[in-house]
Amino acid sequence: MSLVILILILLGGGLLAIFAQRMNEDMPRWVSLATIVLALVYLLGVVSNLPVEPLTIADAGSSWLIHLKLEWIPRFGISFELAMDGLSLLLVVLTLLLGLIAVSSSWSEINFKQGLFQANLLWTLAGVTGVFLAMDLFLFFLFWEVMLIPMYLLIAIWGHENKAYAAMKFFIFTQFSGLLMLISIVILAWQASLANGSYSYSYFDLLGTTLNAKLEFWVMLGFFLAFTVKLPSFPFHTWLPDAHTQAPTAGSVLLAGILLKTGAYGLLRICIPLFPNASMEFAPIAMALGAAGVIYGAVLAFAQSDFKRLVAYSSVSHMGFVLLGLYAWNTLALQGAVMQMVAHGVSTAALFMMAGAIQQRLHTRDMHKMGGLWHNAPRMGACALFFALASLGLPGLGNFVAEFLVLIGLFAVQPWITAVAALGMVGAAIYALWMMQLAFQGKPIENREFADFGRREMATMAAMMVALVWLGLYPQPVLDIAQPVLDSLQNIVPSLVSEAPTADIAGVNL
Amino acid sequence: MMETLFYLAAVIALSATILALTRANAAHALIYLILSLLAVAVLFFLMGAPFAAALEILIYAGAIMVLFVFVIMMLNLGKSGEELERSGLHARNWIIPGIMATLLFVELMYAVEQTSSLTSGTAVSPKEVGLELFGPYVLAVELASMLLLAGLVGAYHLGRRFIVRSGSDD
Amino acid sequence: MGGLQIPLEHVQVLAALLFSCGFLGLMLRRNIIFMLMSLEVMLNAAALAFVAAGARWGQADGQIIFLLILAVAAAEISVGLGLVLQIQRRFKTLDMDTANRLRG
Amino acid sequence: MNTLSLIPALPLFSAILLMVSAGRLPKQISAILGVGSVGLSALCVAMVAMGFMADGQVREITLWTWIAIEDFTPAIAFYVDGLTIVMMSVITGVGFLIHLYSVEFMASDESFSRYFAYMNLFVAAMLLLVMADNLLLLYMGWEGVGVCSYLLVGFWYRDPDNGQAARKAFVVTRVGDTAMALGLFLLFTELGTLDIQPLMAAANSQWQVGGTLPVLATALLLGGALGKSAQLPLHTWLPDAMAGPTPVSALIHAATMVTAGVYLIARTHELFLLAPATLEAVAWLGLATLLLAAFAALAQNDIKRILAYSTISQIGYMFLALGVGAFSAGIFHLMTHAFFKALLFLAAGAVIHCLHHEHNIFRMGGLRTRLPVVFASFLIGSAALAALPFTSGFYSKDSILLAAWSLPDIGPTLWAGGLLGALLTAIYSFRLVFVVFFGEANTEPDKQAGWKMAVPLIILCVLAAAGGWISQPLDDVFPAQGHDVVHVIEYIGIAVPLIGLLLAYLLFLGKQLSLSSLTESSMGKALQDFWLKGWRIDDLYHNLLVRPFTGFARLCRNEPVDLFYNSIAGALRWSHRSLSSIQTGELRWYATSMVFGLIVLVAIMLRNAS
Repeated sequence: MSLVILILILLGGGLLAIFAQRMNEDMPRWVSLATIVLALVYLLGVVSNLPVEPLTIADAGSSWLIHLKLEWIPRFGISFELAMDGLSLLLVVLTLLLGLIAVSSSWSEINFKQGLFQANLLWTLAGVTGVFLAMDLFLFFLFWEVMLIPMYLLIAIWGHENKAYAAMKFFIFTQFSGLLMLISIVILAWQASLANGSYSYSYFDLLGTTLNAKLEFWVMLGFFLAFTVKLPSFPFHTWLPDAHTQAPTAGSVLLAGILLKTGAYGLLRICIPLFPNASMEFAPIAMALGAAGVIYGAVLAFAQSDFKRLVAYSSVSHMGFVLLGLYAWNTLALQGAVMQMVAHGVSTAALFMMAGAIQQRLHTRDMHKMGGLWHNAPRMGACALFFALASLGLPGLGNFVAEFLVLIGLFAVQPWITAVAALGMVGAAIYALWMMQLAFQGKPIENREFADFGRREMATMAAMMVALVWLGLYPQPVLDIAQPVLDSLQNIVPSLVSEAPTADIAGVNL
Repeated sequence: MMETLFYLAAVIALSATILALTRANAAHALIYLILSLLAVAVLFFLMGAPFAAALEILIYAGAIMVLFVFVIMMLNLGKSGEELERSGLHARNWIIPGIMATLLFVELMYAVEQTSSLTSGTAVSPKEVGLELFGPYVLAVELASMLLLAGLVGAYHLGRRFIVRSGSDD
Repeated sequence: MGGLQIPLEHVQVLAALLFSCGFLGLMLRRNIIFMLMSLEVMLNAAALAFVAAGARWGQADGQIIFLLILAVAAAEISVGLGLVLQIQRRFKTLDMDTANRLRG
Repeated sequence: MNTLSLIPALPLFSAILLMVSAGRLPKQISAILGVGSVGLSALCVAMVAMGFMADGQVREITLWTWIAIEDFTPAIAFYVDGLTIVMMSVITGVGFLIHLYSVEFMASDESFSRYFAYMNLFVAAMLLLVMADNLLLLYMGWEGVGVCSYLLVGFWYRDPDNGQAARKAFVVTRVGDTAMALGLFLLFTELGTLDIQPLMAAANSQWQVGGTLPVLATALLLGGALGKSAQLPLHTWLPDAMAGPTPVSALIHAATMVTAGVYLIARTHELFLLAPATLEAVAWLGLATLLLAAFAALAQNDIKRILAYSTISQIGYMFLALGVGAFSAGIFHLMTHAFFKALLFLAAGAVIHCLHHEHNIFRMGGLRTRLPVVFASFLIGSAALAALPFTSGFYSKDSILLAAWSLPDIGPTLWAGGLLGALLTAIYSFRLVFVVFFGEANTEPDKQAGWKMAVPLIILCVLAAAGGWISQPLDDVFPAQGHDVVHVIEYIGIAVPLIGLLLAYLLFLGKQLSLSSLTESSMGKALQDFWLKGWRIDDLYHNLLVRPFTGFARLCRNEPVDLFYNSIAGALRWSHRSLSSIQTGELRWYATSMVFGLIVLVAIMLRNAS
């Protein structure tokens, strides 16, 4: 039940936030903060009280920590099934932590309908948490939609100048791809029922369903599209810059920090294990898309003059690494992908927070109207520098560990794609430093009133910096949590490479 | 002789209808329409449906057409409306509707069974109709009453606004 | 009193003709009053076909359907004419080409 | 805590402290922190070095496991052998002197503590680089020094040109770093480890000399080395990097960071020995770079750019040494170069400092008497640079040329090229001395160098002059290399720099020889301009790489992929419009369409009935 309670805490907190506004304008954010802290404490309490040795399960082959299954619509074999393993745990913790960051970043930014704002924020968190925990595909789809609608509202109501367009674009992209996924889910369950004799939407029952090759490919494609639109991968990424740019800071933080991860999570948990053969066939294309995303995102990030758009494109570039890592499907690359999810969540959230802070002070996101901000706000400049360096993959910070692991894992599979993707590291250097140059360096504008970061902002930033340094220098705890999950996934799908990879590296290269 | 009367009435019904629908003046058209309805009533009678013939005269030619008359009188269409109607009856405006109507007619002709069969010649009395009506068709009667009630309420609603609040805009 | 024995097709041809004329009027006329008249003609034509068919078998059903049609016609025309009044008031015209608020 | 781990930790902690304090500390405390930490670190190095001299034991320490996934287990671990000791000594020793010098040089700068934070961070990263026991940790230091270089070149951020130079430095080296990262991937994929010593052992046992894989792997590593060490074709960032404060140039862009590439190749020399083709390429690239940079140095006017080109040129010598297999000669030159080039930069910095930030040598002149300490330093530095006999540079360069000569086949060509380079070196270094310190005074110095500047200069003078007698503990690291001493070659080696000196004297001081006929001709002017702009390689890259990139970026700026999605939206909108246009609002039109529908329906029914 603990997982249900976790989701209920978030949903209930949202309702409470709406009512809290009647009491006091400031109440909702306190409610929101308290809710997330409560959820976090509760989750950690549950995890630490697990009967098994923390985070590793002796039971051979199973990496699950908590499992709950309730009847829901037995007529169609739909059940309310939640489960958690190390991967879900990592991502849920990341979700809640970034939730805190998002509340902090919206502390003084939102000035109307506070209650509804915080409620939407909490409901998004609840939806995302549900996505990470749902083990019934129907329920998964439900949560998939649940996280979408509050996010849409966050952009559409509290967004910036072009919010209607951005919100609608976000909604149409994700909704349409979600529809494809629903079709795929239903086809899959139907096909499985033909084989098993009874309907079931449970992930565990559907694992190992064999479809004929052609059908498997199309069904896989439905899932793949849903997840890569969310990821987002080139060329399905175009909703992202608009949505990120127009969303309020907290919305951007949530979008970049965790909503994108649901796509990666879906690929890792659902798309590849359920359709190993089709994925194997599709892996080269997926990897090519990933590499294209890495390069394309980096080039376009450089081309932007809008701070938030730049960060948004850098997300496209970074998530390309995740796609690469997932389809390389060896332990190193998968660990890298998981690591990238966490590290990118933190670093990009921080950059969006930075953008939000600048916009709040200067009322513009155009970097050509900034310049020399370091002079006015050295603390902010130092933070920006830190996260720009994290973004370009400076060793010693989390993003580097992630990218390096992805690439080193990928190299064993696809050396040429690795070489292309590695160019993304050069691209990252170009755009990240260009951002620093435009916004923080150069000649400061005379007589500009510009407040530096205050205590609340510095505390948030410092927390994220510590997190990134920790991830960069001692990532082992995260790796250890994810390892049993990746092992069990790799038991299901041993490899996505059809032929022995290493034998021909020399031949391929020269 | 009676058959001749039948075909005469048929010709009258058709020609009166055509005339009614080509008049520019609404009042004239209405007179022709009443004529057409009366001719149809004759047809009914001749086919052995006296009850239908009576209702045709009473309700169609009587009540409904009188309603039209009232409305036309209330609206006071005048010359300009007439001019407009006349201009609408240009030859070129006839083309598409004409083609359409002809096509429809041709199709309906195909639909008419070719096997020549005569009407029975037996008259169906109002009593039989009444028995049938409140026997197997009682549900239809209820539906019709409901429809009439709806029509009544609708007409009242529309008309009331016209009458009571005619001064105000909307 | 007996009825006349007439080929059914003849009546049906007449009904079809009347129906087509009604349609023609509906398509041709711009004045809503004429359109309503055309509708009456079409309903009447349908009624004629039913009555004729009833007479073919000597059954009452044809006349009953006629009655129902009559009810429909009455309800339709009462509402229709109410609408005519409203249209006249709002648009100051009965020309349905001018009163084209339904344009998409 | 272990002395070994203290060495990089001290500057690192100091850097963190200075950053967190964010300029709130008084300047004196910042200075004490910044200089003191490096000084303590240097003391630790000295202790370790003495211990090493005593027992010759390689020192290793593992702090913690960084990442452990299956076989991939790089640790935060240090490995200190003779090569590392040499590098550490140079970094902390020269680094300490430069830090001390900076206290005075930067005294009036508002971002004093930020400067020392970056400098300390750099020292920490550089130490990490040389002490790393695995290539991943080395890569961390490698990138770390790159970032610090970026930060320090762009230290005066208000001038966008400095930012440009800083970014160029970082991005160009990043290109090389990317190649190096690929090299690491290849090494790990093939050999299953990144720990340097096991890696070398595995390579020696699994790979054959001249095989494809070693060549490929070393070529990729070489890419990284070329970028970091500013060798052809990735050398273009270094002259621009002179935008930073002069002590930065001395520390990063002369003494330490730019020699990281040399260190990398020396550290992985066993791999390179497996790939003779790469090694030969190293030699040729080194030679090409040293000549090219020497010619470019001849034509520069900016005192720091001359030194920058000379740095590139000298690192070319080191690469030449590595390429011909004379690793210890290369490292020897690395060390002596660190001494005399740091000295030259610091002296140049003193000149610039005293002449209110004047960089153009033709607006200096006659400073011999006005800045005697600086003049002496510069003279000794130039002499070492030009490899005049018995200076430190002489010994190192001589052993390189000797090693080149003794190589079969290509040896004499390399030797001749190196010799030409030596001649040019002597000419341009004494051109600098003669123009700046002799002749008529053009600008009056407004202040004198204080003791914090003078002391480092004097110590470096001693090192530059006498550094040739320092013996390096490298015998256990590199394979022994004995060559026959050919006396003729030695004599030529001694004579050439002297000829260069003479030529420089005749050309720039005595004016007995005049180049005016040459430089006045259009050909000469063009050549001079060509060299001034560094063989126009910058322009080449600008047109070949930068412009296509920015052009492409500008082209894609508004998201071309959206064209596709917008076309879908457009098609929908068009169909919406065309569908709604049939909603005319005319009742008759609706009636007609209904009739049409009726006709069609009836037709279908009839068809089905028949």
